[in-house]
Amino acid sequence: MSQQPPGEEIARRLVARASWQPLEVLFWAAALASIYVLPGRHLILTEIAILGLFALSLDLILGYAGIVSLGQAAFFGFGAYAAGLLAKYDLVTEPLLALIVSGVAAALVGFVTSFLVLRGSDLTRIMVTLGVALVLREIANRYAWLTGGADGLQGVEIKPLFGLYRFDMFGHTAFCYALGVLIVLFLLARRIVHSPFGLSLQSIKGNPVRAAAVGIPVNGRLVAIYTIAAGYAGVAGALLTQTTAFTSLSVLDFERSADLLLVLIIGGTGYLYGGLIGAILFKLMQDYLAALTPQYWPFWIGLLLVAIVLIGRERIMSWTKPIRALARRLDWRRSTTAVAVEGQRP
Amino acid sequence: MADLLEIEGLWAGYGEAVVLSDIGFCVPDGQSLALLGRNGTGKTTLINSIVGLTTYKSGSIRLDGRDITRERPERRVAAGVGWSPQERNIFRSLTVEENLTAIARPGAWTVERVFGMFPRLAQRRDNLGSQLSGGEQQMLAIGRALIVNPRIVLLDEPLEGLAPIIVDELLVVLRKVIREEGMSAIVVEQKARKILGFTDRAVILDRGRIVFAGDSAALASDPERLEMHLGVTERKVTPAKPPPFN
Amino acid sequence: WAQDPVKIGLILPMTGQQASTGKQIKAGVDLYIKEHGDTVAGRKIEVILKDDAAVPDNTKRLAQELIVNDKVSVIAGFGVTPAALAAAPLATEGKVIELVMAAGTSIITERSPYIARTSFTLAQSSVPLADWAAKNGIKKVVTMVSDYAPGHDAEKSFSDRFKEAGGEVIEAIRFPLANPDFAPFLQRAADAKPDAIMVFVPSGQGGTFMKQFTERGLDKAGIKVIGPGDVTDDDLLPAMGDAVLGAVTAHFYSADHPSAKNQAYVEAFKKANNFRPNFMSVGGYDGMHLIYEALKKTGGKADGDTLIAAMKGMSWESPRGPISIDPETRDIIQNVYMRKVEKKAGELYNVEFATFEGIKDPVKAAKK
Amino acid sequence: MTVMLETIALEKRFGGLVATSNVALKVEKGARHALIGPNGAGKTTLINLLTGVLRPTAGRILLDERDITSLKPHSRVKLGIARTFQINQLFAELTPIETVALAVSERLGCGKNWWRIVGRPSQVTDEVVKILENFRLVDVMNERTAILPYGKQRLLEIAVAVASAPRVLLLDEPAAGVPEDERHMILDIVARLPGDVTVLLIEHDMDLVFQFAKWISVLVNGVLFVEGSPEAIARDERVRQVYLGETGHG
Amino acid sequence: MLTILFDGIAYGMLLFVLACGLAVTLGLMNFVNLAHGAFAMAGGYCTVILVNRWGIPFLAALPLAFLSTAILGLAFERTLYIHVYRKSHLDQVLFTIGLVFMSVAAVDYVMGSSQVFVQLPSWLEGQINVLGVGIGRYRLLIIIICGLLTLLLQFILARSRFGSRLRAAVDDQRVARGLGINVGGVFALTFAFGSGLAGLGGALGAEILGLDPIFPLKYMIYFLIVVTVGGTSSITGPFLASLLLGVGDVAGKYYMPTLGAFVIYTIMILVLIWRPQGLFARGGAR
Ligand SMILES: Nc1ncnc2c1ncn2[C@@H]1O[C@H](COP(=O)(O)OP(=O)(O)OP(=O)(O)O)[C@@H](O)[C@H]1O
Ligand SMILES: Nc1ncnc2c1ncn2[C@@H]1O[C@H](COP(=O)(O)OP(=O)(O)OP(=O)(O)O)[C@@H](O)[C@H]1O
Ligand SMILES: [Mg+2]
Ligand SMILES: [Mg+2]
Repeated sequence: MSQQPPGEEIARRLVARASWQPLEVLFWAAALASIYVLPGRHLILTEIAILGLFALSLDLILGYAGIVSLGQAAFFGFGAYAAGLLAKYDLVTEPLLALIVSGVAAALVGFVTSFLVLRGSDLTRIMVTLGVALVLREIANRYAWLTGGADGLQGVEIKPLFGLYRFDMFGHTAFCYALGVLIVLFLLARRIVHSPFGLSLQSIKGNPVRAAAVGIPVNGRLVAIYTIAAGYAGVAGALLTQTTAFTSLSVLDFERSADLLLVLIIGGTGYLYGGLIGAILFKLMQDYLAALTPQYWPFWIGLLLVAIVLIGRERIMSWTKPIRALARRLDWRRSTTAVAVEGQRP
Repeated sequence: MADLLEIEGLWAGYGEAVVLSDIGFCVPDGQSLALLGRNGTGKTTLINSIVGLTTYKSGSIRLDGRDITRERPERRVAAGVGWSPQERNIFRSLTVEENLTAIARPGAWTVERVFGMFPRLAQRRDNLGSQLSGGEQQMLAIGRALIVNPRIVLLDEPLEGLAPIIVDELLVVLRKVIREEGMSAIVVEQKARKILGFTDRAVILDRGRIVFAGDSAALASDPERLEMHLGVTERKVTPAKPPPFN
Repeated sequence: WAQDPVKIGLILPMTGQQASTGKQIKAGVDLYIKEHGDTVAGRKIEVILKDDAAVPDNTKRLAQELIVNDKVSVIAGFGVTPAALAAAPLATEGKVIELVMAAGTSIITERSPYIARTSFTLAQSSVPLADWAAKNGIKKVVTMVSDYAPGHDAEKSFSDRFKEAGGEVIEAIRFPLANPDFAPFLQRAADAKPDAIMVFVPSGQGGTFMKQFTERGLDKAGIKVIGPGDVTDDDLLPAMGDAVLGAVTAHFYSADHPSAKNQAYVEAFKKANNFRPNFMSVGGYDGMHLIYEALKKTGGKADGDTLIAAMKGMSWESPRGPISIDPETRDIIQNVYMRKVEKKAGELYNVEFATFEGIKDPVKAAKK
Repeated sequence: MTVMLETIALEKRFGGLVATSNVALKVEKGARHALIGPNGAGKTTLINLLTGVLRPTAGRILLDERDITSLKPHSRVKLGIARTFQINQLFAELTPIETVALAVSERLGCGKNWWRIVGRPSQVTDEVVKILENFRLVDVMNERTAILPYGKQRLLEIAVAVASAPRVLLLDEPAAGVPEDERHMILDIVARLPGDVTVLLIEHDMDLVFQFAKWISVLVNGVLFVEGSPEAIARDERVRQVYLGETGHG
Repeated sequence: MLTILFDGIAYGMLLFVLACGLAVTLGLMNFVNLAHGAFAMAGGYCTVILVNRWGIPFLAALPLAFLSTAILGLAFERTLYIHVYRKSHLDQVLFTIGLVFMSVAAVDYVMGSSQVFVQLPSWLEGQINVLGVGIGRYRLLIIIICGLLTLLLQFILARSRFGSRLRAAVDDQRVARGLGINVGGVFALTFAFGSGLAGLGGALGAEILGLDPIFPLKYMIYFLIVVTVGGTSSITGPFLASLLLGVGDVAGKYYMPTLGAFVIYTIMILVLIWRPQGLFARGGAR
């Protein structure tokens, strides 16, 4: 135990949960550096950023509020189509504005459907969210005059960002844009999860009966975070449309939700970086393996997934111990606060 | 009298963490032992180690002369260990009766005999485990420990949550079973006085080590020892009110 | 630059629902390269295979990467229509050829001046089919198509032509693309008591359809199955069982096409792959031919404008018969054959019995 | 004295079983009231009804003369009812610090706040410190709740209830599993609560009950059996027969 | 239209045979086995090889398909699954999806990506006409087998002591072992049985649904729907749910073909909102 009076110690511990860890800083520095270091990989990096943002949305509800969803694609797809339609019919021409509008629209859908996931077990929630996504997909398929149906939404043209930066074929603008959006929304999410609101979500996840007995309006909180997460997913979808100038029914596919869940589980839930790390690993792995063996790459992905589970996340985490130790040594605040907090619970 | 359970130099814990250090004691056939100790001193861990649910480090556990140190839990039950866990852990999706029949082994204890001991359970026999009151769960947990017809029964705080009248009856029945049917018992209990009159021997744990082992009666008449190891004082009420909270 | 290889990005669904399409095309491409060497007009040909699992935004990114990072001259493949459409703007912007080897919706070639096609359009086989049906005593037809663009194309071209020729389409049924059980749709079709059912399902689903058709006893009720050739896909035909005997389809390729060129092709293909080539494989085979010949013509110059110009009007003898690239639409002109399923040497084949020569895509022809 | 909590003809059925039958219980403001009765008598069910975890089949519940029968559990907490659970209901993945901070934040009304970090304003921290110290939880405050020894979990269970500064505190066998010296600590803490906090205690430990209670209600088979002062209950022959037994207190 | 009803029932029964193994592993063992479809696929391909290549009669191939997938399941259970029971549901998802991916690619490699079919004996082909109702012979066979299976399952799982030992082991593995239940054995047996059922379903379903390497992915959703709508606490639940969905789906497609897959999804959502534990769940069991 420390020599400090317990009062100060407790106060420090409470705040320390939210303090920036050196590894986090490193992570974002690397992300920014990739703009200059990896210009040839901006296309896949953009996809990673979008997938990361999408995974972040799932982490908010799964990792923090304990709602398993296999239907995040509903909001992703809604955002994607919203952005596509806004651009196609010149309703909102400024991409950033259109992005926000699409996000808000998806959040509204999230709000409306959130009432469906308040009750039931994990399995029920999985199936209900999945059902919502599938129904939405059917609707998009049916109203082909608006959405293009199975052929995808054609003729989307995205105007330059802020009227200045054209979305070039090399994906430079797209990557900077996607990364920028990701960073802003990440900071917001980070703020949310370390707030009392975020803590109350964690408590609901842990034990809803007790959470209610502490005075937490369980359903209200769940609706709130579900709506926020839907907005995040919508923004991710809109980003995809804007950076590819195209969208199709595949944004609403079951596979998209399923992959998302995989991404998040690979990275680990409940510490915000899981989705991002998962997105990086999953995409790179897939890209690499698919280049190696275009036909049988799923086998190796599958093998990796199986291995991850069998080896166990803890053991894999322990392999990164040296890195974390190093990072801790680099911590400029170490002398003052002796950060023994691992902060993140992967 | 032969020793039914012999434990020697046992070290055990959870995963990396070692909780029990160098535990050694015996329980003779047909005798009962009180396992005492403050909060978090490892009583439950010791019970769990005998059942075979902790991480074993070193030492040995012998039952009826047979080394069961490395046996799997279900084999130990077959060898004669009955267990009532501290947190009761009733099977939620089984009815009261199924909770008993699912694990029953042939012997003197049958479902009917358990129901005879706890009439309350008989009334609720078709209730699911998740729909029992706290005390009913406790009764069922004890019933489950007996219905495997063990040589030695391990009761982890069995009196907790039971109405006083049931506690009295239970102790009477247990004593009878131990005396007359030759079953042995280890009973964990927070309130030493309640149990010392009932058991033959007592062991006190502190921070995972045995700090006292001896006769129950002797311990009961040794208030200093009790005070030292268990913090039991004969204080009646504490009316000397400290400054109000809040 | 003459030493640099010409790179071809081959984007195909190698996994997922459409995997068999990808496999066939890949095999066709490989066979062509094996037969004709990997150098043409002094330049080495390098094929980069990418799997898009038939998801269009994958296609788009892969195409983009191929163009930007690998600097390919041609992107080829495209198992499904949305994938082909998604890549079109990139072909235009990057000035590279987009060579469609499978997808069969009419509109695709109109989406970029750099698109050429060596597969087919559904209208191409549906229109002759309608003509044939009208002339052969079929009066009432129920159409059954998968609910996506190629299905719509097939349904529309067939019905329009069939009605023109005096036939009657008594019901038009569309079923979802991914559809486990055809029974209710078939029952509905049967209850309408047509002379024939015109069916289009994507490559790979034909087997289930035919099985359930016969299980329902519709063959015995005297209802015929007609359709574009996808439903009696050569790939699956041997496994379908005798139930399909007698199904009449219109298509541009049959493994049984009685030309020497095709016999050699089928033999070589089977030897290399252990399975029978289907119409997808010739799309890939002919696509490679088109690239090779165009490169010969340009002397190895591989920029988009030169290459597409060289491709226009090119004509040659393919395993499927004589084909050419329409200089105006860059779409394929080919014969369409009427075929009937028969047993030959113990194996089922689509045996051709009538030919409609030099068919252009009727949808585009109608637009003029 | 005013009545703080009152039930009127309260009834709860589980299928055929009547777990609470026509119960009219009055708990006075600032009371030290104990509820005892045989196992399965319906004590926990009553608490669940009072806190809204279960809905009554019939009857009403009044808090300070206000009808709260149809309020959600969390709204009742806002009105000042807090409870402990007979079987620990804790947040296995949170530490005691976080658990207590959560309850305190919620009470101070900053639970909805998504912008500020937990622990600011410092008022929250101060209270967390006070509670952790009071309940001797400081030494384990950074452990995951899941691996705390049972006794500590029990203390945390009560700490959480106290952290929401209730006007009515319902304790369901708080001392079960707590060692003897700490049992008295719990009693001390309850004793130190402000005089106007109403406490209703369920307990099978008669030492504790008789030390604590000024008034005792006995519940048998879902029915209010007798009520009275501790002395009267201890002397009551019927209570001895159904509950206390021969060696019972008195 | 009785033919439609009949088709619906047969389709539902088929769904049930395919999904009931999952109801066993998910519902009773509380293990999320998304690789369930892979075992079904194994059963299907096994039948194809037995019947088409080795010429074994179809009816004899069915029990063999059951046995071989059960053995396959047992082998996987002992070597791999056993390490995953205690992990979180999410880890189980990751693990079993990984297995699905592997099985898909492996089957693609070994058997090719084209659909294959079982060559049925001719007495199973076509329809018989009973009082004007067209009854598919094959579908009739499905109904018969499935009916028998349901009775058997109901007996084993709900009534027998094995059933309660299994549920006890699922409720609390640790304590179940501590009370003498051989959790490993119980799980292995159940898992093998569930896999065998899947294999049988695959063998029966290959004819109607078609068999290709992505089978496990294509039908995963359907299996899950059956199990959730039916509730996981009994076998009759999924059984009735399968019938409901089968008839609903077939009738929906027949009478409103344009609504396509809407019907089945909408039924599911409505049911789950109305009864989150599933339509036929035992009250408050879980
Ligand atoms: N699963 C676990 N993993 C790691 N440590 C544990 C675990 N369970 C208990 N412990 C630790 O082991 C020690 C002994 O705990 P144990 O439960 O055996 O105590 P006890 O004497 O039974 O206490 P109580 O009187 O509270 O029941 C405690 O310090 C506890 O923190
Ligand atoms: N959900 C339920 N369904 C059916 N019966 C239930 C349910 N919950 C509780 N019961 C029954 O209601 C009765 C009252 O239970 P309760 O938990 O209120 O008892 P209690 O007085 O708290 O007993 P204890 O002192 O043993 O904790 C018990 O017989 C119990 O089996
Ligand atoms: Mg203990
Ligand atoms: Mg109780």
